[in-house]
Amino acid sequence: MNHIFRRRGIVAGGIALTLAAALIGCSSASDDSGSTGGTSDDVTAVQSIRSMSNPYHANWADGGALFGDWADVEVVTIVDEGDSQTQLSKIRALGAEGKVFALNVDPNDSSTTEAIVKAVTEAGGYVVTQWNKPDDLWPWDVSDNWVAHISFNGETSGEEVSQALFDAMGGSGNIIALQGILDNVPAKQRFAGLQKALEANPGIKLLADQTANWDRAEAFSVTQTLLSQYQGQVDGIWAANDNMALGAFEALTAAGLAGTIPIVGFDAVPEALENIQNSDETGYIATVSTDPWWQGGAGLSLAYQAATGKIKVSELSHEQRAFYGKQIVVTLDNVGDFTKAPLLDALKSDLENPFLRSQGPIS
Amino acid sequence: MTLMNRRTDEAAADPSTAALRAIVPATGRSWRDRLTPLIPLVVLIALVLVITIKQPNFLSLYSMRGLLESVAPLLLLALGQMFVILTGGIDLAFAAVASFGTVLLALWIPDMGPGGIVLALLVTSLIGFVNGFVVAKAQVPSFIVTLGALGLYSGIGLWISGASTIRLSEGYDVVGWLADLRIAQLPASGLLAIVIAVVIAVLMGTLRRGRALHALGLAEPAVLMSGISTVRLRILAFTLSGLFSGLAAVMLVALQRSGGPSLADSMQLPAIAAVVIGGTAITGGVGGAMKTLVGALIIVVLRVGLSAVGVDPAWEQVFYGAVIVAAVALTIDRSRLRSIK
Amino acid sequence: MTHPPTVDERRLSPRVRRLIADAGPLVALIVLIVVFAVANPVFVSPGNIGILLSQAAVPLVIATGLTFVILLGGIDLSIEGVVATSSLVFALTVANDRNDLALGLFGALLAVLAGSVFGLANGLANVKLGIPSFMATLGLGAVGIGIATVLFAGRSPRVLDSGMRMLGQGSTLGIANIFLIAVLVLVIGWFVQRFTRLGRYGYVIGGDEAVARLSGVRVGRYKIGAFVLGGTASGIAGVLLGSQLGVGMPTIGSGTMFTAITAVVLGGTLLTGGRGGVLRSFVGVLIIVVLANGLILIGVNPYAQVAVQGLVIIAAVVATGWRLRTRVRIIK
Amino acid sequence: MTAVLEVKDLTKRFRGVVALDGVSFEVRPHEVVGLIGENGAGKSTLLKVLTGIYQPDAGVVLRNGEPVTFRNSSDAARAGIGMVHQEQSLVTSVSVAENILLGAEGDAVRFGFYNWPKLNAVAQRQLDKIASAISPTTIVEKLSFAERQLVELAKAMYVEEGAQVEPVIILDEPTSVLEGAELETLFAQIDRLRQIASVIFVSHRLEEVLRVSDRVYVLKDGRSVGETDAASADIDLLHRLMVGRESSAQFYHEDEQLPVDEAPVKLQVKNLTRAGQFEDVSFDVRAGEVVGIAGVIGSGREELSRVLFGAEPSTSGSIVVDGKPVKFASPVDAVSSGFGYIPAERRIEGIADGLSVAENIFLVAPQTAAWGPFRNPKKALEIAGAWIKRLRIRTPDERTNVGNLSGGNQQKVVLAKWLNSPELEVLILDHPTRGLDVGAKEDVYIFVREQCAKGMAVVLLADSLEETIALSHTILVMRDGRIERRFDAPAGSKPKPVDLVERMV
Repeated sequence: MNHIFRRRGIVAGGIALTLAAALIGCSSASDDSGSTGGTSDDVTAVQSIRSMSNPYHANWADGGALFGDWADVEVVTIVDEGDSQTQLSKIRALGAEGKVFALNVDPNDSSTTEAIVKAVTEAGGYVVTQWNKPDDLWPWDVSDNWVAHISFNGETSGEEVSQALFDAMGGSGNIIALQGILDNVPAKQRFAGLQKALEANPGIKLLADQTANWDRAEAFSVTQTLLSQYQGQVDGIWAANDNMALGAFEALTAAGLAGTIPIVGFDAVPEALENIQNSDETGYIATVSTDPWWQGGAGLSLAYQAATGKIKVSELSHEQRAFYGKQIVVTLDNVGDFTKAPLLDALKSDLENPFLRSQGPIS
Repeated sequence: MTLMNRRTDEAAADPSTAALRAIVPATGRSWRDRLTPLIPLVVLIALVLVITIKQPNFLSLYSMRGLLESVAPLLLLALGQMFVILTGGIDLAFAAVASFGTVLLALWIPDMGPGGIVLALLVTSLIGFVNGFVVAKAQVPSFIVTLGALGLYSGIGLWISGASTIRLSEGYDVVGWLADLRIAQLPASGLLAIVIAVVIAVLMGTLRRGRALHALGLAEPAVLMSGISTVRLRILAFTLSGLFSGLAAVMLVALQRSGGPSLADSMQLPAIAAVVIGGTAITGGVGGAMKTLVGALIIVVLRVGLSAVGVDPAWEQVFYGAVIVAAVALTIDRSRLRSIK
Repeated sequence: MTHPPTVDERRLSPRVRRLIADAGPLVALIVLIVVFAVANPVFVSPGNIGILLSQAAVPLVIATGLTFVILLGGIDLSIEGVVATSSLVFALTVANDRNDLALGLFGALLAVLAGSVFGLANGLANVKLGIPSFMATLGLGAVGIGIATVLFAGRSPRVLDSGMRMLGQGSTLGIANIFLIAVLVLVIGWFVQRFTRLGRYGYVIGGDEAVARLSGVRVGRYKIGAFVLGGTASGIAGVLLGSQLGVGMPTIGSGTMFTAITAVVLGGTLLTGGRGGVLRSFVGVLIIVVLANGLILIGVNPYAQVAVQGLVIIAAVVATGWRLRTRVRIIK
Repeated sequence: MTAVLEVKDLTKRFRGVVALDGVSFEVRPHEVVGLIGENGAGKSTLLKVLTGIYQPDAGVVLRNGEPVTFRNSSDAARAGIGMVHQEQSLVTSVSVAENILLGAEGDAVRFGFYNWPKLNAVAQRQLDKIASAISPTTIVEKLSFAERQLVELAKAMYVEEGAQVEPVIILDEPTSVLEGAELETLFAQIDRLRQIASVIFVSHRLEEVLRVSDRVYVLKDGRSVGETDAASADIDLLHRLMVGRESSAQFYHEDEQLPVDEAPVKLQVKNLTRAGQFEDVSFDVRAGEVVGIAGVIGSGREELSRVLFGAEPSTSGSIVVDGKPVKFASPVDAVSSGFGYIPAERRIEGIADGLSVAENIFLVAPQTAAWGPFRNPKKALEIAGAWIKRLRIRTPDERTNVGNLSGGNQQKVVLAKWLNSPELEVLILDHPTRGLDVGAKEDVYIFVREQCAKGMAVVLLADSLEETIALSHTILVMRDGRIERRFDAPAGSKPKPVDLVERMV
C-alpha cells in the first residue's frame, strides 16, 4: 500500500516553495489597520462573562441589564464557560461586524487580557477590564480603546474580614489559614491583610497555613489533616476564598465540629451567604463581596460613556484608568442586601459616575 | 546454471494465469485501500463548506488568522505524537512535557534570551530520549512509561513554577515575532507549523531511512532481523516527540506571552484526536505528516464550527473523546494485533 | 539435559524473588508508619489514624475495581471522567438545590449505575472494536469529563439530603462511614476475585490469553466484565466524593486515577497481568495515603507527591519487567 | 472390534502446501499406538486435527465407528480426546486444580460461583489416577517442568469424566523434557493408562516408542508410509521407513557441489555454549562451504543458529570471522559483520508485511539505491527489477505489498534482501524450504549452489535429512545440545540418512 517513490513527498515539496514565495508580502500584526477612531452615538453595549449559571457572573450580568434599563440600550451578553480561546474568538467576532461597541469583560486569565485589549483596539471598540491584568501592562500603554481596568485590593478587605473573625473569637485563640495558589496576586494580597490584622490582635496565634489552591476538595483534606495535627487547639479558620472555606466547613462537619469553630472566606458565593444567614449552626461568620451588580453596571457604563464620547478617555488620569473598587465585608447583619439584586435607583449614582466607589489607584 | 533457464515450465509463463493477474490491480490494493486515506481530506473540505454556509465570514481573512494561530501549537504537538504512534506506541506525556517546556521558557528567556529557547528544547528532547530509552531497553509498554512521565514532569513543572502562570516580562521579543509577524496577511506561527509539517513529509518521502518508523510499526521482528537497530529507532521516535513538545511550548509562550505548568495540558486530547482522525493507525506503520496536518485542521475547524453552530463549549470534551474512539476503531488494523490488551 | 528455554534467573533464586514480591509492599508500609510515627508522634494518634482511614477510602474503592482491569493486562484511564459524571448524577438526583428530584438512595444507585455503563462502554470498545484499553478508556474518560461539564453547567449542584451526606460525612462506632463502605467494596472485590468465574478467569486470561481461548473460555465476555467492575468502582467513588464534599463537580476526581494506579502497582499487581489481587492493592493504597499524609505533616510541597507517584509507576513496572527481557521481544 | 478412534484419507492444505495427504490410521481399545516421522512429516498437524484445533480439508474422523467433526478443542474434549501438548499449555498464574478443570468446571462452579472443596476434590481424583503427589492447590508457577507435565497428563485424564466413552490420550513428545527416573514414572503412567484408555504416543526417540507402543505408524511428507507391530519392528526398519526413498540427486543439483578443501576458513566457532540449550560447540566454515546441522527438536540446533546471528545471548565461547573474533549484542552487530539470516518464521521475521517488495529488498542495504542520505527512486526501481527478474519472483510489480505474494515468492524476496547487501559473507539458512512447494524448493537449492560458487559461507538447518545430506559439504549431527558426530559429504560419496539418524535419535 505504501511504496518507496512517494509522489506525495515531491508534491509536499512544491507546497513549501509556494509558501516561501509568499514571504515577500510579510508584514507585522502591530501595524494593522489602526482603530477607526472616534466615537459614535450608535454603540452596542456588550458584557463578556464566564457563564450565566455561575451566580457571581449571573449577578454581574443583572448589573449590566440595570445599566441597559438606565441608558435604555440593549445589552448583549457573551459567555465562554471558562475557555480563554472561546472568549477571545467571540470578542474578535464583535469586531467583524464593523460597528463601534462598548465592552465590559472579566478575562479568564491575565494573558488573555492582553489579547482581548489588542483585539478591541484593532476593531475600534472600547473596553473596561476587571480583575485579571498583566502586572506590567497599563491601559495608557495600549490605547484609548482600553478605557480602564478595575481590580480589588485584597489587603484592605483581607484585614477587615480577618478582624471580623478575631472579634467573633473574642480576640484570642489559635487559627489555621487556607491559602489560594501561592503566586496569584489576590492570594498574596489577602494573606498580607491577614498578617496585618494579626499584628493588630496579639491574642490571636496563626498555628499553620497551607495552600489548597482555591479548590474545595483539597481544602477538605488539608483541613482534615491540620485538624488532626492540632487536635482541640483550632479556634478559627481563615480561607482565602469561599470555595476553600466551604471545603473546610465540610471537614469540620465530618469531624463533628460544625458550628463550633468560626470560618471566614472571600467572594460572597451564594452558599457562603446562606451559611452566614444561619451562622450560629454553621459557624460561617463573614465573607467579602465586590458587589457584582456594581461591577456589571458601573463597568459597562464607563465603557459606554467612553464609546459615546461622554467621557474623553484622553483626559482621564492614570488613577481613573486603573483603580480599586470598593469591597464590603458581609456579615449576618448586612447579608440581606447581597442575596438579591439592588433596585435601579440604588445603583443610579454609580452608573452616572462609575468612579464614585474608587478606592484609589492600583499600586 | 542460473535460475534463468530452469527446465520445468514456469506457472507465470502460462498465458491463462497471466491474464488472471491482470484483473487484480497491479499493486494488490483494492480500490477501498486507495480511498480510505482520502476520507479525512474529504471530511475537512465538507466541514469548511458547511460552516461557511452557516457563518459566511468564516472564510474571511480575520477568522483565517484566528484559525491559523490556534492550529500552530496543536499541529506541532500532533506531529511529535505521530512519530511515536507510527512505531505502534503512544506518548501520554507529550502535552505535560510541553507545559513543562513553557515553564522552562518563561524562567529562562528573560535572562538567557535565545539561549533559553535552545536549552528548553534540549531539555524536552532529553525527556523524550529518556522515555524512549526506558521503553526500548526495559521492554516496557510505552503507555505505562509515558503515564508515569506525565505525572513526573507535571509534578516537577508545578513545583518549580509554584503552580501559577509566569509572565514573560522582558525578553519576549525573542519569541514575540512568532505571534506578531504576518506573511501575506496571515500569522507566521500557523504558516511556520504547516511548513514544518511539509518538510517532515518531504524528508520521510525522500530520505533513505525516511520510512524506518513505518517499517518498525508494521513489522518490527523483520526489521530487527534485517540488522536495523529497533532500539535506536524507538529512542529516536520518542526524542522527536520530546523535541516537538518543546517547539509547541515555544509557540505557546509566543502566543500567550506566558508559561504555565498546565498551559498545554488541555491540548492532550485534541492533539491525539488530530493524529488519529488524520488517518494514522494506532497500531502503527500507517500515517504521515500530511495526514496529521489534515487531522489538526479538522480539529481546529471543528472547534470554531461547533461554536458557530451554537454548540455549548462544554460538549467539546465529549466530542474529542467520541472522535478518538471512532477514528481508532476505523483505522485500526486488526490483523496486526495478536491479543488486544 | 535440555529443557525448554527458561528465562535465566542469575541473581535471586525464584523462591527469594517470590518472597520479596509477596511481602515487600507490607514491609514497606510498616517501615513508613514507623518512620513517620518517630518523626511526628501525632501521626499515630487515634484522630490521625481515623483521618488516614477516611482519606484511604476513595482510593481503595477505585483501586479495587482497577485491580480487575490490570489483572487482565489492560488499564483504565477513564477513572477521573467516570468519577466526575457519577458525582454529578448523584448530586442532581438526590435532594439538591438545582432541581426538585430527591431520589435518595436510589439516586446514589443511579450514579453507580452510570459508572457501570461507562465500564461496559470501555469493555465493548476494547473487545468488540478491538481498540487497545489505554486508547479506549482515554477516549471514554474524555466523554465522561464532557458529560460532567455539561451536567455541571457552570455551578456545583449542592446535596441537601442529610441522609445521603451521612455516607461521606457520618461515622459509626467512631469509624468513618466512608471507610466502612470502602472496606465493604474491598470484601466484595475479594469475594469476586476468589469465588467467582469472573474473578478467577481474570487471572487465567491475564496469565495466558492464548491458553484460555484454547480451553474454550469465552475471553471477550470476562474482559467486558472486568471493565464493568472498574467502572462500577469509579461510580461508587463518585458517590462517596459527592457525599463527602456535598457537591458534584467535573474536577472532583482529579488526582484519583494516578493515586489508584500507583497504589495497585505498589501493591504488587503486575501491569502485564496475571499476578496480584485486591488485598495487595489495599496495602498499596495504605502506602500512598500514609506517604501523602506524612509528607503534609512534615510540610513537603504537595506537588512533589505527583512527581513521586509518576516515578514510582515507572520504577515498579521496569523492575517487574526487567527479568522478562529477551533480544527479539516486541513490546510496543 | 471397532477402532476407538479411526482416521480415513485425511487431507489438510496450508496456502497451497499439502501438510496431510490422505492419511489413514486407527487406534484400538486399550492400545498404545506409536506415531513417528521426521520434522515436517505432518505429525503435529495430524494431532491438531484430532483435537479440533484444525479442521480437515478432506477425509473423515471416526470415534467408535461414528464419523465426528470437532469445531474446537472443547468439542474434542467432550468426545473424550485429551492431549498433553509439547509446549506447556498451562496457566502458571493459577492453581493446579483450576488448570485441570479450566473451561470444563462442571458442577464445581455453579451459577458462576466456585465451590473450592469440590473443585479440588475432582482435581485430586485425576492426580490420583496418575498417582502424583502434587497438591491441587499449588500454583503452577511453583512446579518444575516435569511436575507440570504430570499436571497436563492429569488434565488430559479429566477428559474422561465428561465423556461416557473411554478416552483417547495423546502424548506429544512427552519425553523431550524428562530424564532418568521421571522417564520411568511416565512409562508406568502409560501402562496404567492402558487399562482405562487408549494412547497415541508421539516421539522422535524410536527406542522409547518401540518400548511403549503395541503398533507403530510412520509418517513422511504428510503420507502414512508404513504400519508395523512394535514387537516385530526394529530400529533400522523404522529409520528406513522414516527416511523413505533416495530422491534424485538431480533435484538437489548435487553435480554443482564444488570441493572446498583449499578454500580459506571464513567462520570459526569455538566452544560456543548457551546454558540450558547447547554446550561446547566448535566448527569451521570455509568460503563456498555448506555446513549442515542435523538434529531433532530439543537438539539445540535452532538455538545455535539464533546465537550465531545474535538473536539470543551466548554464555561462553567465541565466534571468529576472517580471523577476527566478534561479539554480537544483537542481530544489528551480526549484520554489520557480514552475517545474513533466512528465518524459519518467514512471515514474522523474514518479510516486512505491509511494505512493498522494493522496500523489503532495500531493508538491509538501502545505501545501494541512494545518493548520499537521500533515496534514488530510479536506481531503486532498476535494482529491484533486476532482482525480481534474476530470482524469478512472481509479483505484479515492485510496489506490491510483499504480504500478498505466495510463500515461495516471499522467500525469494528475503533472499534478494540479503544478496543485495555487498558486505554479506556468512549466510545462516534456518529451515529455508519450510512450507514451500516443490518448484520453490528447487529454486532455493539452485540459489544455494550459486552463492557457494561465489564463495559464500553457509550454515544450513534443513527441514529433512535428505536435504541436509544433499546440500552440505560437512554435516554436524547434534543431539541433546552437543555435537554427536561430524560427517564429510563430498559430492558423489554422500553418507546414508540411516547413518545420521542413528546418531540423532
